[in-house]
Amino acid sequence: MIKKLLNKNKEYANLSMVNNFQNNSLDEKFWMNCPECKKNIFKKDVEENLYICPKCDYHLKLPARQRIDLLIDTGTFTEFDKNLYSKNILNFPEYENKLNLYKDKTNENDAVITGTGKINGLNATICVMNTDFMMGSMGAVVGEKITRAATYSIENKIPFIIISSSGGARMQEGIISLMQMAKTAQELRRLSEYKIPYISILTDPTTGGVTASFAMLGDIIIAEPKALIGFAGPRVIEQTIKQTLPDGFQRAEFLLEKGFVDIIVNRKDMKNMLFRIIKMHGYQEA
Amino acid sequence: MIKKLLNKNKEYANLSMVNNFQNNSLDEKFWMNCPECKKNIFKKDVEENLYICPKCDYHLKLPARQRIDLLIDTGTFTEFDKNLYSKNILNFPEYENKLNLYKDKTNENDAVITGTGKINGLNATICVMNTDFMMGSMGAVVGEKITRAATYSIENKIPFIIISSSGGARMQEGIISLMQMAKTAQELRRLSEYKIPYISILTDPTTGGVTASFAMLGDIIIAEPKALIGFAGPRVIEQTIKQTLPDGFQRAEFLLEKGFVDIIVNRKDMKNMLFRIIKMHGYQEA
Amino acid sequence: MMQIDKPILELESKIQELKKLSQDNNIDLSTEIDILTRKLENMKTQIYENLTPWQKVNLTRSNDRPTSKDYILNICSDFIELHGDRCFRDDLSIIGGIGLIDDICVTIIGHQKGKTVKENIARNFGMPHPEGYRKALRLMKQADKFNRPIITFIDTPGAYCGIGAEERGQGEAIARNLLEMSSLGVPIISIVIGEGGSGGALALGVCNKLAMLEHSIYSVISPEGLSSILWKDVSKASQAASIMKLTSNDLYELEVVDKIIKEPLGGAQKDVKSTSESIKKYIIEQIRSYQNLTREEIIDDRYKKFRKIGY
Amino acid sequence: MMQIDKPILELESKIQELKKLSQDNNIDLSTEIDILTRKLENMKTQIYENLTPWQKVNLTRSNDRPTSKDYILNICSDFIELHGDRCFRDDLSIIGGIGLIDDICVTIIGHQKGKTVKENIARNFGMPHPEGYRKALRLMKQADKFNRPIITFIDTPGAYCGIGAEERGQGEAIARNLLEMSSLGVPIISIVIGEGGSGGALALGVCNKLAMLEHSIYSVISPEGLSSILWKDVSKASQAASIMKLTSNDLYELEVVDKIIKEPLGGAQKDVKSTSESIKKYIIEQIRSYQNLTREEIIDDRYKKFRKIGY
Ligand SMILES: [Zn+2]
Ligand SMILES: [Zn+2]
Repeated sequence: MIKKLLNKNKEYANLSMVNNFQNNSLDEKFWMNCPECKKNIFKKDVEENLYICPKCDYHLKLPARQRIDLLIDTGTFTEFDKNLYSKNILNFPEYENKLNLYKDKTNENDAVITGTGKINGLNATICVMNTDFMMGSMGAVVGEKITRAATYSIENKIPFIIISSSGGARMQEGIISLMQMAKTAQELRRLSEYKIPYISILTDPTTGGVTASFAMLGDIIIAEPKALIGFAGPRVIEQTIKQTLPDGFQRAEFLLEKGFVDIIVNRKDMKNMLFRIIKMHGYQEA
Repeated sequence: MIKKLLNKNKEYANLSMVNNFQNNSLDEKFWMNCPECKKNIFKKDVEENLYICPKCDYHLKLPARQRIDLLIDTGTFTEFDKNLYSKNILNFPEYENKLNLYKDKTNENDAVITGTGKINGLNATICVMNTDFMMGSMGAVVGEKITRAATYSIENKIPFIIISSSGGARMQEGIISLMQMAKTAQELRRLSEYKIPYISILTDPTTGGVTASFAMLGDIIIAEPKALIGFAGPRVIEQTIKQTLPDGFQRAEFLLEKGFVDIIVNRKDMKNMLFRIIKMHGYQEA
Repeated sequence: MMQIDKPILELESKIQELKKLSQDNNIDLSTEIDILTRKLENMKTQIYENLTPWQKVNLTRSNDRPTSKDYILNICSDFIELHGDRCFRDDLSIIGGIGLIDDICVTIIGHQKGKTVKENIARNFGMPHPEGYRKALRLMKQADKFNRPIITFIDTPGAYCGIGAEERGQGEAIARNLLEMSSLGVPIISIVIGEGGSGGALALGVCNKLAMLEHSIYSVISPEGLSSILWKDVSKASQAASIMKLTSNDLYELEVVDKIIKEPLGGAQKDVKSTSESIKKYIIEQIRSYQNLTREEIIDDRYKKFRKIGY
Repeated sequence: MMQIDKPILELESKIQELKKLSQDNNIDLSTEIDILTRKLENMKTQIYENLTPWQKVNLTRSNDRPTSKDYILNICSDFIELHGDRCFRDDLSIIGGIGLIDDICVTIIGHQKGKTVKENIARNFGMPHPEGYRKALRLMKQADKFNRPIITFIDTPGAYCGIGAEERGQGEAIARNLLEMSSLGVPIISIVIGEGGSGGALALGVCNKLAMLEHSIYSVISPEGLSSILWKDVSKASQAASIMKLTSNDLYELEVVDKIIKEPLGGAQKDVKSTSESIKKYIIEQIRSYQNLTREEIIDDRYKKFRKIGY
């Protein structure tokens, strides 16, 4: 009802909603503010729209499990290594507590979900990073799960897909976390030697050690519109160079122009694009 | 005597020489003007100094046969394909006449000398381009001779060296001349597959189709100081962009900075540098 | 183009006039119309089968000449454009991607000109910078990895001449492509669809089979360039064109080109679909002919093609 | 460094004073001098064998810490520096070339810091841009072609953070090196000689054997970075250093590092020659140990090294 109203009398409705929102502190459970167009949007509308802002098409964070639902045919997903847990190898202060906190909050054991399933009938291995779990940071578990998933693709000769979103390496695992960059990259080298296509999908935000390893190594690299993708985060760069960054810096469109992204694909078209790419690599329904 | 005088009382001597030169039109047989420092230099001094300006170290054109004398141990050079002659495949107007003119003038049959010899005792195949012959342009004979020389290196497993200097493709041979770029490049690909080191030496000027084929394909690329090296010639670029080019543009030092040249080597040190490189590739005196 | 078409257009409008006259005044002019129509057909054949080299140069440069993209979209049942050199920039003067021709997966790369001024500025009039060639090479190596035949469309005035192009190694980029293309174990089929300008064209043209559209050209230097070198006078370009052997017939006689693909009367732009069909037919034939060759045989076939040119 | 050295320098000057006093006034202070000299030796050992992680961080960052070039010139009987990425620029924050160690031809690549402000500006304080990594990769592939072992020296605060670095794909360049290094059929020996800063260090560190100079460090983030994330306070870097396990001992215990190369008392800068000798000895030993392995075995050895880290 409210949605329809908004759509029909857009300007008017918007204004009154904003007023409502500010004056009466309307329940934040139902409303949110789009970080791109800054308009108030009805959460349910956003959720029903694959977390794309209905007003400006901005791609908000899509929860990892829903990403799998979006891309993988219903009922075909088999998860790998669900019970791999991070250990506090360095005895880093507070790390166990933090892990437990995130486990409770997300109901996941770490920052990536891996598994296999079908995309319009075509087999694929898929890894979805989860920024809800410690910013999608990569520690030993993320590195190991992605490596094992790539191995699965090699052994079963099926295309490999990673949907990245990450704050980078997980500092609580120190050098071990850094080494996951090499570990995953070298498994991708094996994948490449076996001529198995690897499609890397970059979503907001993809930064640090993930950008500097598997995210940038796709045979084909796809990004969601406006996703922030970079090695250094924009705040770190601004502190280093003591300047504000230009508009659009490190966004998907910028990376496309700079030659690092093949295609920018709307979330709604993503499954079909994956299907077309896999098909063009000669794979057929099994 | 004059040389000593010049060296001892530099400023004074110079001035008087310039005066002499201008007033009395001193014989141009004996004197020349350095294109870099603009000073008058005694031709004999230049020739005795490997055609390097004794005042500013500028590298003037070293005649091709003298280049071989400089780099190859005396008495060890065996020339290849001396009697390959260009044909007028396209019936291009005046081409035969032009060829004959250059043959008479240079006493060479085309714009490259190829052969094999020793560098401080180490075997090498060497190709020296000759700008005295039709600006060192590449037609079928240049392409063929370089290709055959590379084949010789493959068959005899000895390092391959090209000293480039060229105005580019030879327009009188049209498409045939263009195709020499592919022909030479693919022979270098074979050379590379056989893991035979190819050292490319760029001298003033190296441009056009030569730059865009074998000159830029060395495992190691050496340039003489200040040599002009580019795809398009500076005048063509200036005409296209309607601006004057910055100082030093397309010079060896510029290419080093831009990442396209490995080392800039003074002509006097060139033979020793080749020797060191070949030695470091595991070759020994035979 | 204007000049070439002019008598044809005049005659066409005359026929239209007669038709209108006949209809408006209800008089029978069918004999006259028939004669003129036959004359028009003859004239077209006459003109287009006897284009001078310079007319062909202008034909390939005209704004309505079909571009790589036109052929790609007509030939492929599906096409995904891929972007970028993974190093500096995505150069829009080269288009590339993966596509399906019938059921064959291929990689297609071509110089890309624009049709409007705006488009041409974005596409830099089909004159690549080094990053364009590096994008092409990346896509070709990818094709090699996945064992996809490579189709290249050649249509460029030449590699771009400018400061940035030199700074980023125009010569190196072209040279690298020549060498690397010669090492790919998949068949490469190149088709000159318009202007094949010098090293900038050859950088996509180290192929197993080279075809040219009937009216396309391919040369080591532009007619303007040659004319300015020979006679210090750019305006004699048409004269230069006539001596430099740049038409598909010339190159076929020189054994540089393997096949001339006929264009519809009046040029490819008169019927993009049928021209695309001819191209598609040629591509499929050629791919089929390489189907049973090993990687080494394919590399060797390409090697021999260029090895024998010139001597 | 100042802080670490301070008590040592004070004691040294006291001994000098006593010596002068003894000489000038002709009094015998030899017992006192002996005692103090022994005390000095003990103090040195005490201090340098018990450096805190933060002291090590500072030691590796001090201007007199030997750089890649210092070791290269001491280790090689001949070395030719090679330049450029063949694409955009020669990045001076990475040095690379071919050299002879005894009679073994090797390719050596290292991060290169400067010793003066001017040098450091030219070298960008040892923080590479993407073109630095691309130069390194070019030289490594060349080494692979000619079957030369690869030595890398790691000494960087990290890959550079800046607009140009992001524009030209810092992430891609590092990632590419990780993948490509894992495919090289020659042994890669890496030695952390100073600061091993994050991905910018690892981009030269996908090796068969990893050694660290005794006082060098290697970490996923700088102590300052960690401190500012954990406590929003850069000044607690020393505290951060103490929890992040970045010393050679820590990494040896974590089985990331294969070997700790001892430094002379007081650190490598006190005796570059002897440190170079130790490094050279290690390199030669390691190269010998790979001499009889096939390319595939060498690749597999490297693969296993990283495959087992973490899980
Ligand atoms: Zn919005
Ligand atoms: Zn001079």
